[in-house]
Amino acid sequence: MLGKRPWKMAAATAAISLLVAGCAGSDSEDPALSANAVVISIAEPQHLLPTNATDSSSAQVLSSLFYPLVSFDAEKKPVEVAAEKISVAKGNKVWTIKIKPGFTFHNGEPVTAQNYIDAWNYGAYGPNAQSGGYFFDRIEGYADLNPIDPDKDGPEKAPKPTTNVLSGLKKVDDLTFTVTLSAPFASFKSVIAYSVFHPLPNAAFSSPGVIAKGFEEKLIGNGPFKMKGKWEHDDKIVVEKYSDFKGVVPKIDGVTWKIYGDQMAAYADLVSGNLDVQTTIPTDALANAPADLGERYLKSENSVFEFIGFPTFLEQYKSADVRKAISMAINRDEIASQVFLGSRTAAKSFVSPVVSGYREGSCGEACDYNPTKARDLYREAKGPAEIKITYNVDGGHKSWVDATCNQIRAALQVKCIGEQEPKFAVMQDKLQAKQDIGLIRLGWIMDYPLMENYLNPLYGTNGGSNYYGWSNTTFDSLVKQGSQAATPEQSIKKWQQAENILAEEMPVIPLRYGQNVFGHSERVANVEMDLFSKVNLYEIETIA
Amino acid sequence: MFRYIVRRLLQMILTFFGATFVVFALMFANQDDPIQALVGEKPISDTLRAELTERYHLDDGFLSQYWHYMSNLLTGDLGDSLTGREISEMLSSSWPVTVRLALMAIVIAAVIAIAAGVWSAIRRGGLFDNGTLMFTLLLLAMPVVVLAPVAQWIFGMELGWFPATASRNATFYALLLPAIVLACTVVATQLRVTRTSVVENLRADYVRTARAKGLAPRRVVWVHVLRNSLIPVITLIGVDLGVLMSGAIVTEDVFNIPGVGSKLAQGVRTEDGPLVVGFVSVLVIFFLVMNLVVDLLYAALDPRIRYE
Amino acid sequence: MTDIKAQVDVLPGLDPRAPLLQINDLHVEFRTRDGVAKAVNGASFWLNPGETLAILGESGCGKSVTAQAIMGILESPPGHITRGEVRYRGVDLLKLREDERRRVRANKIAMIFQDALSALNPVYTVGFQLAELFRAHRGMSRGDAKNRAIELLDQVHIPGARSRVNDYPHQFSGGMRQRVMIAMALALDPEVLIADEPTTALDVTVQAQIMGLLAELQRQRNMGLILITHDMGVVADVADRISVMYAGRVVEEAPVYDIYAAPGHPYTRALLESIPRLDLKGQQLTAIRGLPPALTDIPQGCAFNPRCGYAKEPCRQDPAPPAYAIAPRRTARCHFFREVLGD
Amino acid sequence: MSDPTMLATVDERPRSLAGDAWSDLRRNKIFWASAVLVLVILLMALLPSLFTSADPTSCALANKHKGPTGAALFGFDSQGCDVFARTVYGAGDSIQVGLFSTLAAGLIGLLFGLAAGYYGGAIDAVLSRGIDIVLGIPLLLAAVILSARLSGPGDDGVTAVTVTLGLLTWTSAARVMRSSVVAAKGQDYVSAARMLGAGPGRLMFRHILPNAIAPFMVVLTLLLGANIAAEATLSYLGVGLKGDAMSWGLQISEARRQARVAAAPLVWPSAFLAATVLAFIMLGDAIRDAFDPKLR
Repeated sequence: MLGKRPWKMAAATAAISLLVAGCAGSDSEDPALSANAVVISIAEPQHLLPTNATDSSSAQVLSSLFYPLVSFDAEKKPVEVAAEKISVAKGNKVWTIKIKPGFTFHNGEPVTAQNYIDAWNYGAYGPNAQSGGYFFDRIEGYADLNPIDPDKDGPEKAPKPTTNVLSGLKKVDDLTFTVTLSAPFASFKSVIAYSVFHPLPNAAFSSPGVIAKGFEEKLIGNGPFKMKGKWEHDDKIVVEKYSDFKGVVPKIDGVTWKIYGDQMAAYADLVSGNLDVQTTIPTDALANAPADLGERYLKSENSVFEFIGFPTFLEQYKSADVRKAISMAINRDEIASQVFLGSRTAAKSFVSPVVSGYREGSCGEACDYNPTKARDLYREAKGPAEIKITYNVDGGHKSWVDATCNQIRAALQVKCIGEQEPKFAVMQDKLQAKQDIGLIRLGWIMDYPLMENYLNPLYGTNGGSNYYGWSNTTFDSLVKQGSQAATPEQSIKKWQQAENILAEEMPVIPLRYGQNVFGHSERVANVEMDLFSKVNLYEIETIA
Repeated sequence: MFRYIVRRLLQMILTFFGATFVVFALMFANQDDPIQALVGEKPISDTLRAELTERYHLDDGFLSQYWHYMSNLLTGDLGDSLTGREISEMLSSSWPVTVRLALMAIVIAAVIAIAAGVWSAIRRGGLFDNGTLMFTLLLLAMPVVVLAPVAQWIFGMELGWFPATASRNATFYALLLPAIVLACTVVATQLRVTRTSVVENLRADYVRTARAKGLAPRRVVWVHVLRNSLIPVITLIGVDLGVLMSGAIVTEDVFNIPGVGSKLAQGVRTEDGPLVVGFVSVLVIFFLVMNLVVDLLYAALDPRIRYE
Repeated sequence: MTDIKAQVDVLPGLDPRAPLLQINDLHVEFRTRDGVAKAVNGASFWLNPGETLAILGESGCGKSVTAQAIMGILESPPGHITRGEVRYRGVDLLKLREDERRRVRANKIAMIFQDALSALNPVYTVGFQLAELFRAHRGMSRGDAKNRAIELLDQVHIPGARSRVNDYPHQFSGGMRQRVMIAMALALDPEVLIADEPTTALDVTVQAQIMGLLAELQRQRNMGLILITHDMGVVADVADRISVMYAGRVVEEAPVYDIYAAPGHPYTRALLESIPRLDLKGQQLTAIRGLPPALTDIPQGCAFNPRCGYAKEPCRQDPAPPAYAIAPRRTARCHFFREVLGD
Repeated sequence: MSDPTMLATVDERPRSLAGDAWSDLRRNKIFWASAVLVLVILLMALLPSLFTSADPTSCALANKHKGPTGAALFGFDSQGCDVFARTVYGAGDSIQVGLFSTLAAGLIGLLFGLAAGYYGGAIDAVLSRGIDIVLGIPLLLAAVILSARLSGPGDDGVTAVTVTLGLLTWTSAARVMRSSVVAAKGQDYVSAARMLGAGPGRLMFRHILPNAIAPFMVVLTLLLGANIAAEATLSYLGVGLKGDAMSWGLQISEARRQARVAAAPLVWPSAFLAATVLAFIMLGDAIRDAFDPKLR
């Protein structure tokens, strides 16, 4: 038997378990390193190695650890940061990048041109399976590192790449290298602002082309902050000031990137003062945020663009008039103000306002709410009697899809239901299988602030995110002409012409532009967020 | 007794393989496109897809994948998650906080359930009995998706009695509020079962004897009746502890606790087979040990139960 | 903890010269969903030290309820004592506070039950259940209490008491279990022992042993014993006096030899005629016709009248027959006791 | 009643357990109150239009969070839908999910628990370890798979959710059943019945089950409520009801987001849910008490 006095046993068990539960908790309640450090919320980054880090949380952390070649000024023009000068030869194909001297990595290694070349080669090499690899596809030699699978999903496998270095990258001297593109591109300077173009120290590699085990856990960068301790998964990443940093010195001494699984939890911490900056206040909290935060509730523009796509294989939506009628049945402003409580704005163009070349209302009257006209047009064009909007349920889209459906139902007097799929990937599969999944909700965040970064991936025939299969050769060639134009101004002209085609054809219904909706504690001031939804670490400061 | 325990331990091994097989099969059936699930809505290049598919054996058949997994497992290698982290490392970082949380929750729940259950059984039909009935109903009608955020809002944010969130290394105090929320999800059933069981036992003859012995009512109930009433309650507590280990997804989300539940949920959502199977395997072992303990407790509680 | 026995002795109004136990006009009813069941309707009897009073009657006549009412362990609700007195040495126990009442239990008045297996708590050792008495009432240490438990088991002739003290009730045989029950009841040297059908669940040889044991212990301690039974055979051997109960009333009370010689109530007579007797071998046994009345619905007048061969019109009218003193120390509630005695 | 013959006839009439129970129940006020409530809820689930003439699907953002009006008794939710109408219409799917998943769970739990507890030994070991495996399957995983397999496009997911809950929530019922059966099996009347030649089926269902069912029934009546509420949790996890389904769980799960601004859309479906659970628990308690021979 287990003992004669189960009561004592039970009491002891309870006491011990409470004790264990209590004692095991080491004290880490105060994440701030010093009075002059801030706590900012992120989600668990998927990866931190720059070429593999494409989610917004890792971009935040990398912005503290690395000093980018280029960043954007108030006019969204690229300006040199870690680079001293970036110049391009005539023809917009060969770019020369000269970096500033005297910079060192956090381990003391000097930053050289070779560090960039090594990092980029690693990122571009297909077998390394870096999720940011596609950023290098404009550089000459990318195709050799990423051979095409001859039969796509078929049994035949893609051949092994013959080399692991990009032929377009050439070291000139310790501080200079050239980048040769496979096709002319006038705006390449804007592209390399992205975090995948950060350099890696020699210490990152255990042997050439192989990242050292554990490097990602204790990343070494060239930025204003260095990692303090390891990446504590699902908990936090702490960075502190790097004393030998030669660039613009931030006003704060450190950042604790606190990891949250759920944004509402972060909001609770923000309101109760355990968090200094929350970069994305969740929609569920928006109704209370003005009251909870007062003047510490802020908004700024970002690049998010939300829209509804029409799968082209669905016969019932073939007519552009049907598409326009549905678009006119949607009251974007009401949804932006009632469902999103002003955290988004109504979209009436096909690109985000944050890019140069954006024109307000380029969509024309098709994006204006006009229920009577919508109904007439819909009847004329013989739109289907039932409309379905499919969305992935894990993205918090239910509220606005339901509201949109209610508007469509009221305006067009047809049945409208929101159809849930568990994941975005399932939606993709059904699209590929050409199943009738109705309209699909989509969104886009730009990689670099150019119109082209909306037009090509979303509407181009081979666009990576053109999930609905829209194709227009005139459009494609206009976008291409724009990319290869001699100056950015000439590019924009061509791209705007391309956008006009979209307004006529209405392949998607523009819905909303996103904003950074963020808040901060009373401890900090000068909190700004950029187009890429990153906190400006060079401006933020603590107040006593 | 010793032989019994040994036999149960042997059963455990079989059950363990059964469970991993079932879960592996479920994950396999669920597998759509884990690579896309990983990157969200971004497009994936063909080379990236091909490389990851090969790295994680995603193109292999079910049995071959299972064989691959199990043979690694037997050498102590739980494998890597599709996000590239070692699963053993993920387990060791998420397990302790969940165990602490679940234990706290179950102790809170059991203490309340037993105390209130016994009390309302004695005062059957009285104010306290009906009051607890109403209260447990309220808890039942409030799904945890409501309970957790409301508790966080009231006690964490408005009143400031507790920290609004916890973390992996949270203190006892920081875990208290989430533990209470979790306790609320299981306390109703435990309380009703305690009450029913005590009511039945109050009618037993030995209760009359105990009263005839001039024992104080408190002693009659807490010593004589309770121990006889505990078997169904202990059973339930055992099951609940298991459920709290894996099923605290919502509470863990709300209070930002990176525990087993939320990792599992993440693994299911991202179709991360190795992650889910690894976590479930450990969970199943935990359940098995838990059940053995519960069965041994039966014997400790009731000498008439013997295991050979 | 102070000696509780001392506290009991200073109960207000305690009179050492008063009768050991006296029950006067006790009424108990059960208020259930099916109506009010009048289980005891004015039971009265007394008990002296060293005396054995047998309470006799069919199942459901209120014997056990009376015993529980005396002990104060009536399940309430639904049971309620609506009228009457239970005087122990002159003190009306029904008027005591519950905590005073509790000190009387086991200390002064103890009880043993019919089915020892279910009456003992299955999950505790008999040693624990015995020792518990000393710990709760005498404040003894664990070790002392256990030693006393072993002594007690010895006294009730349980072989190997020292080792068996750690056994659980289910590990004992029926007779041994009843011995444990007896040990438990006698632990605190009570002055009154109520034995509710102590041998019914046992086989005949064991029955005799247990009754012998009870008699022996009673002699040693000069206890008053109330033996509740439906078995007239058992009664004849051990009882001094008999109270016969029917439908919640004591219908006849008399010294045991008087009753056997000449019953004064038709019900007593019927009971006696239903026992097999060696001297009347060959004759047919007479069963009592009909069934006892439902307690929710007791007949007017004499409750026995529907089953009674002597019943005449007055028996069917209220009030019920009074307790006629039919002889010295003898009462019977029958209008026609003379005819019954005469037969 | 002084006529002896009449007394005898009344007493000797054989009475069945069910007859007894019914005569007991007839006089039980709690039984009637809960039975009426259950009937009303069932009626609401089957014919919601009897209770409201409003269309729960006609919603306009212009009405968002408006207070009660004569037509919309409980006001409007965040989509501008009539909360009363949606609550009434929500009964259908909620009751369907709760009732059928609990019935399924109860049946599985009963059979597993009874067999494991009664036969013991190897059968118990196999069944108990089976329960352990089921416990090990994460609810979310099962829900994801079943909702993918059982609900095609346009489906409201009711079947998938019911099956998911039914298949995964029976474990505690089974374990409770098993432990009561183990306890009941040792009782004398079971041995007595066995010696009288009762077969295993009869022993289990006639002798053991009635004496072991009380804790099980309690778990089950509570499970009903828990399952209705669990549907809300599944919705939170994104594998709940979908499409044009309307349920209390969905309403609660949606309304909780705005609970700090507008409580009514959260409170009303929760209140209906609580009332339903209460009604079933009371009904269950009353019936159990009436049938429990030990209580007579």
